[in-house]
Amino acid sequence: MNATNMLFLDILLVIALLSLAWATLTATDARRSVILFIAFGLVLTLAWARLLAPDVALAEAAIGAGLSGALLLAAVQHHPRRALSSERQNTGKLANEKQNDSNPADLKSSVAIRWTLTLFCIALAFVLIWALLQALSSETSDTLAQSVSANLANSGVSNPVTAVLLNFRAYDTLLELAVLLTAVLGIFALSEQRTGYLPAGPVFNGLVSWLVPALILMAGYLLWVGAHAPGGAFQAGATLAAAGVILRLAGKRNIGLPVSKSYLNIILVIGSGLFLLVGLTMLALGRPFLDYPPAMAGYLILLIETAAMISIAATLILAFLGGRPRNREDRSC
Amino acid sequence: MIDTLIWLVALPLASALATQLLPRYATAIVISTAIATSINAAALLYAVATHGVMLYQIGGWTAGLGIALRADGLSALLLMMAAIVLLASSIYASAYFNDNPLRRRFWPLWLLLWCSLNALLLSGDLFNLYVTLELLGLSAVALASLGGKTAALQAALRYLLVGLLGSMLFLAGVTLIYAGYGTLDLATLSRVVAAGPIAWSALALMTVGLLLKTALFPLHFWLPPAHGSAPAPVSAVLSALVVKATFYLVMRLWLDIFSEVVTPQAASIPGVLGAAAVLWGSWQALRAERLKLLAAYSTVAQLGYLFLFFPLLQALPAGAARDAAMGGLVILALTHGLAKSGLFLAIGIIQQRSGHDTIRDLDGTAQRLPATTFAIALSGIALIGLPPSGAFLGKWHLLAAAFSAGQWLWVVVIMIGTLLAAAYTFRVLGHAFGQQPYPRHPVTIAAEEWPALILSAFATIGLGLAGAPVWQLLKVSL
Amino acid sequence: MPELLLVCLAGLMLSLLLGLIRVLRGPEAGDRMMAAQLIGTTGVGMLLLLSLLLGQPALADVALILALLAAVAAAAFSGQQRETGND
Amino acid sequence: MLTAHWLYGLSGCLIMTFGLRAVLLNDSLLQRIIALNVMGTGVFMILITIAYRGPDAAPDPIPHALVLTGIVVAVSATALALTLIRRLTEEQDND
Repeated sequence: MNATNMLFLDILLVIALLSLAWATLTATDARRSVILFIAFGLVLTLAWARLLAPDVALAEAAIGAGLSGALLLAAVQHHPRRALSSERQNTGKLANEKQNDSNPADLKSSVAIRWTLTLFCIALAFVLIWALLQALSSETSDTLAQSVSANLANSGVSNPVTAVLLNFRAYDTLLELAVLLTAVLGIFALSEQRTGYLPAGPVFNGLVSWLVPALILMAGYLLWVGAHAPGGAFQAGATLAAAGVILRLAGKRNIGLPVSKSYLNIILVIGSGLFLLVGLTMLALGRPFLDYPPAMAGYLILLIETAAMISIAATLILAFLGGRPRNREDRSC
Repeated sequence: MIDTLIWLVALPLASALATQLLPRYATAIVISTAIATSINAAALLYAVATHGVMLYQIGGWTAGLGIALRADGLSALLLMMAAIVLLASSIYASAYFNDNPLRRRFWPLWLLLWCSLNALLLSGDLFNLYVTLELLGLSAVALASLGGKTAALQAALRYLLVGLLGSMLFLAGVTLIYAGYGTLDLATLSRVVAAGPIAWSALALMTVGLLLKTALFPLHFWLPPAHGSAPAPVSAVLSALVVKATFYLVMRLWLDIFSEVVTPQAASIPGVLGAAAVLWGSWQALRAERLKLLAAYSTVAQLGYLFLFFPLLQALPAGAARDAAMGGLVILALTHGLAKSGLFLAIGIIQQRSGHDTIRDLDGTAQRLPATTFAIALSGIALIGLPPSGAFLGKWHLLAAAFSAGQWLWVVVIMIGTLLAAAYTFRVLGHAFGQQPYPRHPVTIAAEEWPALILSAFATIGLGLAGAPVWQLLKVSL
Repeated sequence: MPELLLVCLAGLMLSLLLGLIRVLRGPEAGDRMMAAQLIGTTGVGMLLLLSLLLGQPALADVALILALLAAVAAAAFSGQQRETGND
Repeated sequence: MLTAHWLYGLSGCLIMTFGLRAVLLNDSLLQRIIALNVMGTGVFMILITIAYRGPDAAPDPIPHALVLTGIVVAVSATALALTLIRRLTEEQDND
């Protein structure tokens, strides 16, 4: 397709993104912000696709537009009134001892501070653009991308993004799974799951009956296809989590997660645990940490990704539940 | 031997998972992990001292394509301090949370925090540093909010927002670096980076992000409530280690990787902010009504001293004077880490025993808890910078550097800061000593009092009298 | 053949623009959510066309995920929470 | 330099600074969380723009992998923040 047509698409996407970002950030009402943010995520998916980043587009469609949106919507709907309450009001409620420190919430009310910060942001935008244009116009060496493709054959997969994520920079991904685990443990430490949803009506049940199997099927497909085409554990995990979220929205309580605490713990830990175990096994075999033997690499990556998908999906579902599952017997379904 | 580096990250992570799976054995797992990791850190320190810089290429890929872990004298010293503080705090926490139901939530997050600290100090890759920063930030927030009521949750939420904003600014800087230089590896970057808009704006973004997390004045507003309302062992680690980890990164960027890019004018900015932090933090500590807030404001001030070194190190030419000042900076940071964690642990005991930590009502603490009061006094000595504490050496070198660089302003700041520190320390001790009979057993709760005492004693006596190896180790640099 | 695809793409771009106007203007939350769904559906169409035009078969997968997950967001919007905590 | 670099690079910078401004100035906690997400998206857009090498060249996979990691980290942080907000409002209702 020729450049002019692409230019029209680019301009439309950029206008849509900028106006949606601005509207999301300046909305007076939190619920409106959330809806605009979801629309922003949808358009963003198109932009990633246009910039030839299908892996990122998949993740954005699953997480950015879908799950983050559901998380945020649940947050505004849970406390429609309080979610809007400003930090200023909250700080006023702070009944602990006198705070000696200057309170930034008070500072914010000052018009002068608002303008100073706005001018600072404008200046930052100019500096950023200046530096970025310098960087993009200078002939930066492409060595890293070249060495990725040079070593792709030894990585065990043929999708370069999966190779970077699960082989060349696998250590990042291991720590990222630890971040997910930290978040869910932090959520557990904070509270129990929020109240559930009303049992679904016939229309919703119809949606559930075809959407959930489709999501599970799609998750399996993404996991498998990730080795040689866009896809992988994260996209698959988010898709699987979406199935859980739908079930939860339809009023089901345990949405397929085990009730037993120890089984639940295993599911949460298995992603990072298996990853670490593979890494340490390599150490025991006299190889560097996470250095897979090339012949085994493909299988090991698939194994790690499967475990990671399970943990990611469970983590995201529990994040949507907003706390540790209750042990009480379920009477509603 | 060289596997030490990866085990410093892998072992706490593995134990975190194990404590989540086997909560019944959590304490045993944590204590044995703490001992093993401390031995590991000591082994690393020894290896760096004898063999020089340590490098570990994860996955066997060359750094750049893959991620490398690196340890030089600076990171090994900080890893060792982290290990000592965390070992002592783990023992303390096992008694502090004794049969509290929070315990099973606490241990996995605690070990994840340790894992992220070690990973940050060892990381040789800019994006990996971003991931470790996020891991550190989230685990710290989760721990700070543990079991807390409104005030603690409020503080934790602000801490989280500030932390996320800081990491995002850091990531923006990393993005510019990748756009401009096509690499994320720190060693490669330090070879190719050149003064220019890309390096300046990337450094500025990363620095602002890190200073937010390090709580340098005036970006410190979140620290006193967060450190003041967390459980005691968490406060100790937040004040002693978590802010130090991001400070370490600022050091690494300004004094090592971007040292060719930084101009004297730029280096005076952290200096001026540091001076303001020293004065403001000390003043607020003097006015604080609660011990924990006093300790938290004192952290703001002590971080200020560390930033005073930046303009001086920039002004001094490479050579003996600069090396001496560098050692002073590191020993000041180490002393503060040990002393402040000791102080927070001691405050935790007082809080648990008397149900409050209001300074005015401390009368008789010296009689009821003599060992704890002694720990507070020892850490006070280190915070003021009296001899023989490590902070005395640090401030000595700070003053020497200020004289030889001819930057007299800092001398005044150091003087005033020291006087204020003496004032707030003696204010606490003045209240703690009262006219009451002493008990027969000075140590009443061994598992909690010993860790506090040892940390403070180490800061005051250990580092002061045996600080010379620090200068030797710092000669091993990337 | 590419000409036909381009005409379709232009039509979808117009639809995206209209959806954008409605999502920005509201006025009710429901209007915005419906418009967001329009953007999502339009996006699915555009992704399929781009998949052909750019020669990127993977974009068809993206379209599929977008179609499935946009439904999740809509369900989250309409799902009603229990008032009390006794579930 | 390609037209797409100009367009998307500029938008990335602008979206990031829009987000930053809202993080600093917005009063609502929830909207600050959203603003952080928008800000992150701006940074991700810069990364994806850097990776783009024109319509016929394969893009650099490393920024794509970094963005994927970044998205997962962002959703974890968002989830934790939302739970904290919910817990805080519950706690305030009890007071």
